[in-house]
Amino acid sequence: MNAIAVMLITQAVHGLAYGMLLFLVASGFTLIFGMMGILNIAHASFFMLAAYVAFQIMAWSGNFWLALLLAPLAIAFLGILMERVMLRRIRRFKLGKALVLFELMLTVGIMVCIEEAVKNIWGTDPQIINAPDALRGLIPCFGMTYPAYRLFIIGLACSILILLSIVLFKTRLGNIVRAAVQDAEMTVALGINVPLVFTFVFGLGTWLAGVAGVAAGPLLTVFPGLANQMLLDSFIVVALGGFGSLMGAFIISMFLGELTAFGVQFFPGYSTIILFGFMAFVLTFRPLGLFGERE
Amino acid sequence: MKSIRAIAPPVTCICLLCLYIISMDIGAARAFTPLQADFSSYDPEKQEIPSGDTIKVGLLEPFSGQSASAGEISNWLLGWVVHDINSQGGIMVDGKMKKIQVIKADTATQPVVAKRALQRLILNDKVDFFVGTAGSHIAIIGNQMAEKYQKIFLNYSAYSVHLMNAQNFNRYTFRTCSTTDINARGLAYYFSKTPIRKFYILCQDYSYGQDFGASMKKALKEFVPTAEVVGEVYHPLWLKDFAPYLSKVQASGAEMIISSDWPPDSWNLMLAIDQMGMTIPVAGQFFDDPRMGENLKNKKVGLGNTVVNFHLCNVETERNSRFNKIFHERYKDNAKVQIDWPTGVVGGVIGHFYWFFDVVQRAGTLNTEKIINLWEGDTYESFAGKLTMRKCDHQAVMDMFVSTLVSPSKWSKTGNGLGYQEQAVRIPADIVMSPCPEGLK
Amino acid sequence: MLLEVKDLNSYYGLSHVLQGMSLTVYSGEIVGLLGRNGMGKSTTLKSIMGLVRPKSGSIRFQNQEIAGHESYQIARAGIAYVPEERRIFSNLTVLENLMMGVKPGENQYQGGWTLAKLYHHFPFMKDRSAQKGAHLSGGEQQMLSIARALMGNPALLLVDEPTEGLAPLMVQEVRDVLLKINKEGVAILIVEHNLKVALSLVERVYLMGKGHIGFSGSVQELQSMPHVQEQYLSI
Amino acid sequence: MKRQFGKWCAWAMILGGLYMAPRVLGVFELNVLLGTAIFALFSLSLNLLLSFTGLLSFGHAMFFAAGAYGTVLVLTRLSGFPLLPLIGIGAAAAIGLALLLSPLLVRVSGHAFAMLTMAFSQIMYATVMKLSHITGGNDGISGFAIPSVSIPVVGVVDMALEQNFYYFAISILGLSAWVMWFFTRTPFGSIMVGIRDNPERVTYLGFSVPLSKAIILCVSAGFAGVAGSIYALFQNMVSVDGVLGPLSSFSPLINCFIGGLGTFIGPIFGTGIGTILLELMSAHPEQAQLVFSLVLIAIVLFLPGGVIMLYWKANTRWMAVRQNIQNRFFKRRIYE
Repeated sequence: MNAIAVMLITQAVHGLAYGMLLFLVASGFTLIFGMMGILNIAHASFFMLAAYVAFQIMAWSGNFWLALLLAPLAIAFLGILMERVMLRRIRRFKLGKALVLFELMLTVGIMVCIEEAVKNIWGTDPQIINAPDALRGLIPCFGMTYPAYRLFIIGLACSILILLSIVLFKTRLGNIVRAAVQDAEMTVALGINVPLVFTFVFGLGTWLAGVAGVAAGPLLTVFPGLANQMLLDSFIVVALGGFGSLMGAFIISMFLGELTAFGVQFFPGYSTIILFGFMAFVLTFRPLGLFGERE
Repeated sequence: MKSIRAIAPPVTCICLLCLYIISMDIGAARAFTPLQADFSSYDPEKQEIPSGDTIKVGLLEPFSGQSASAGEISNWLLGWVVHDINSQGGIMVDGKMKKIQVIKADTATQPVVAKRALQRLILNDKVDFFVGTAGSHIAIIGNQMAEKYQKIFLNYSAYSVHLMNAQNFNRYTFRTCSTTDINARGLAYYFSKTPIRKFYILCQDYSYGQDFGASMKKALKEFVPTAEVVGEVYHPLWLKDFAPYLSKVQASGAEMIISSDWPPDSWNLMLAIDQMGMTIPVAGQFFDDPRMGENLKNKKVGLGNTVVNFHLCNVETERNSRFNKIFHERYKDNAKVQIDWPTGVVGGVIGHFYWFFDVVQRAGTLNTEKIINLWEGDTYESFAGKLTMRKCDHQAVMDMFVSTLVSPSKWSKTGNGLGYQEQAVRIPADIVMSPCPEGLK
Repeated sequence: MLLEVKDLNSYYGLSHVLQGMSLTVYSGEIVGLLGRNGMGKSTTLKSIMGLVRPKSGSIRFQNQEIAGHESYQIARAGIAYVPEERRIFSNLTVLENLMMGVKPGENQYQGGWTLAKLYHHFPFMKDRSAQKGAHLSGGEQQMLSIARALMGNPALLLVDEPTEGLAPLMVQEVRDVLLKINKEGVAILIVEHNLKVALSLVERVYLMGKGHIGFSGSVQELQSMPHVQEQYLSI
Repeated sequence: MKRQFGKWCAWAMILGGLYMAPRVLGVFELNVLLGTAIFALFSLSLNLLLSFTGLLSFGHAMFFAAGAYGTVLVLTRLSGFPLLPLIGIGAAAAIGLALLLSPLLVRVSGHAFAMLTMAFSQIMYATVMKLSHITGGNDGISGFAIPSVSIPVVGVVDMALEQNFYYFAISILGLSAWVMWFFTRTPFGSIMVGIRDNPERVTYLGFSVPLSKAIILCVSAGFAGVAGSIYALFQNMVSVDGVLGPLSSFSPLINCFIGGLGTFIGPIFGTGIGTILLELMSAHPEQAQLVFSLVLIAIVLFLPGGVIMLYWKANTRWMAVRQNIQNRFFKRRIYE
């Protein structure tokens, strides 16, 4: 294979890996937004917090798999706590559509809070999580060698995507979630305990952020600014993909990953302008995003 | 009685002599000796802040935001020096021993926040001097405010060469760290003695990174005419994923990446190199962090990383050995500060602080003009070598040190991991220093 | 007595929509709730359903107080709601839409209304069970909405404007379906704009004035009092 | 009558206080006051969109930045340009930007409006960084001299002097705030509220919603531009992080929120409280953000009407207050 082809494929896989990671974050973001209408700005902070919790579990046990199992659960627990204690409280104020702004402010506050708490606990230095030995090194694929851990991320995200699709599209629980995403009031009128489903979805969303956070740990260093980077990207994914659309989130995540990778290759420094230009264009003509169905 | 009378005159004489010596010692403007305090009690986390009639030093650094760790480090470096001086009683200024009080001001690495913080430092907290700062775009605010309010500004960590050119120069700002130009010249000179010829420039996309890229190209042209810059790319600050950049580097056939990155970007870069299974070394100022070395699993990664700095712990001088020893004793088991041997920046900046307070001590006053007059042209023996404050642009003239990371190294944590080579290469000031900028005398 | 609403007061933000609303539905009957726009007919249904939380008053269903309960608890108690504008889950298939009506913890074959029975009443659903709800016509969506509500085996069906925006033929069909359901023993409280349809369907009517009941009586009584119709219904 | 008198007294006290400020306060405190006033105007202009028209913007900073860059670029390129028109140029730059974007922005509302404004401000950020030879990029432009003003009777006033600049800036800021307040009282103000509450009705009444939105956007942008312009002059610098960074768009939102949504004067209180908090925390910069976020969370959870509610709360019971807020603002929806 000639060098250019190898180059193109490599960049494509790079984009895929980052896109997959982004999808893990954005899927939770879009689920929570689509279902509960909460623009959870703190979502990316949960992502970062998961990386730190994983770092701490690694420091205690040295086992990456344990961290991958436990840290997302801890984060999901925190998310559920936040939903039940805080978000539910302001829902009770009955603020109508202004609720969105209140939730926005609350989650902004929580985001800053998490970032500062992380700084106080773990300090401002970057921390490093080591990938398990089984996932180190390179694996031959597509006629070249590629880092195993990045392939692992692709695999992990794919399996979660499949799992999530099965849960959402093939089970009654999934039907309920999708129904509630579209019309929570009607769903509750059919005898379904929607507040409980809300809590479940919030937990699921933060769990996804947690998984992404642990997976991102060995790929990026863990530092307090990690959340800001992810926040903007997942914002774009959710806005472009359509609020609450899992498929949209997946496609836009891939697109963004590839744009970044090929942007570095062909037009370094301009991919931001292209990306936001594209976003402006899409939102002007499809305000609900490319795959959005509901306001 | 008799015996007392007999020994009274010599005792009196001795007492008087002692008093004379003591008073002479206090009265004379003397340079203090660094590293006198007992550092075993020094805890960067809990610094004693003296109050009352003190010398107030503003520390302008990011304490929040993405670069907060830079501020933290500066704070404990300054704290180290202040601890030393304060436990010796302080500095004699205007006929009075005064302790040093550090007042922190947060820039959040944003010029506007920095400006406000500086106004508070100067107008509200009434600091005598201020020191800083990470980020060239912040330092330029420091320059302006120093000039406006006629306060001395010690810049120890903003490297952009244009900060002290004819347009931005003012007589209140002193720069003790190197510049992008000096770093680049040091590196290029070093490479002229090695067979490495293919370089890839990978820097951060803002003024400092761009300055370094430009300086590097100029210096390579001057010192290594046969060198080839096979690629040049500027990445955004706080980049998430280096992989696409590294694939580009790999395809270019480069033998050495030249990068101005600082943490967390420098860490991310090394980590990505590790993950990609690449072994191309990186040259720059911040690729010697021991914490990074400990965490790279592939032992070939990081080998050959070339560090250029105005101080390195493997520079063999008497002062440096002493400093290294104290530092190592203090920090080798500290879990929070995982730097067991002082990295270049750490040692260098501590030296710069000593120099600054030494100047104040010798001036014997807080009067700005007197300190400026004394400092211009002043020479100080720092840990690694001599520093001279050039009068024309207030840029410290210094030898530069280049070291390659090897393994095993006695400068690694375990003694057989990745670390500096045995001894740094000293590149004399007359090679690395560029002449005074045009328009300045 | 199946449902007894007494002195209900509900607010929409600040506006006092229901002002001492009272009505009664007996088992197995069809009751119409009629009135001009903005009188609070839909709000009455929503208040019974718990979607609008009444501020005061009592709602007793099968001798149990349900006012202030969560909507899903009310639904589980045996009240089903067919809303205005159908509110079909457009991204779910017809079958999934139907299954949403099954109450949690119950088997769909447990009660009287099974899938097979519904397919019998609404044959088109069987053929189109795998289609997305969005692809149905207005009338079909209305049928699906009713069928979905029935899946929960309710004792009382609250139906809000079932014929709005439908073609005359479809209106007829909806009317027939409601009658058939009623024959199976389900009581129906219906809000209907189309007076002709309403009167051909119901046994008793309530006419709403501003937030309260202005007239109640049988269809015959109403028809014999044109001035009441004039007062509460004409535009 | 008594109420009126109290009102006039309050006004007199505020004006007198602002007039006396330079004589009482030190330079630092004066700067803090003026900085707060500038951000208060910026927040007020955002509030025009947020509270009155019900449009949530995540990119209002771009108008602020347009004002700042417009003023500074003209000032540094054309020597001898007088001061007052400079601020006009700042406003004009912001209005120009709003005009340019309005055909796209008026088409959308709700989250799409928020996202679209965010996208445009990010594009502006990236562009300003790319055009660093003009805008100074990350370093920004700084250290320019503020032109003096010659007033016929008084003579030449040196604006480099803090007190003089304070009087100049505070009068423009105050005037702008008053004009904005007046704007909300005109019939057009009711159209704004109409767009927020019931756009169909506005159309029904014969007004074009997109056109009205465009006008509101321009007005709001213009005042943001004035704030940005004065800010650049006051700080004597403009830098991309300072006027376009992620915080620049969010902090006025937070100010509006803390102060009290749905009121005209809320953002002023919000900005003031933000400043006071920052000043109180100045000795512990590392923890300032933490405290600020905790205050924000506490306000969301326990004082949902903002600080201005404290005043109401003293008079009425909680239920009544909540209804008051709902009546004023949340009657139907915050934005369409």
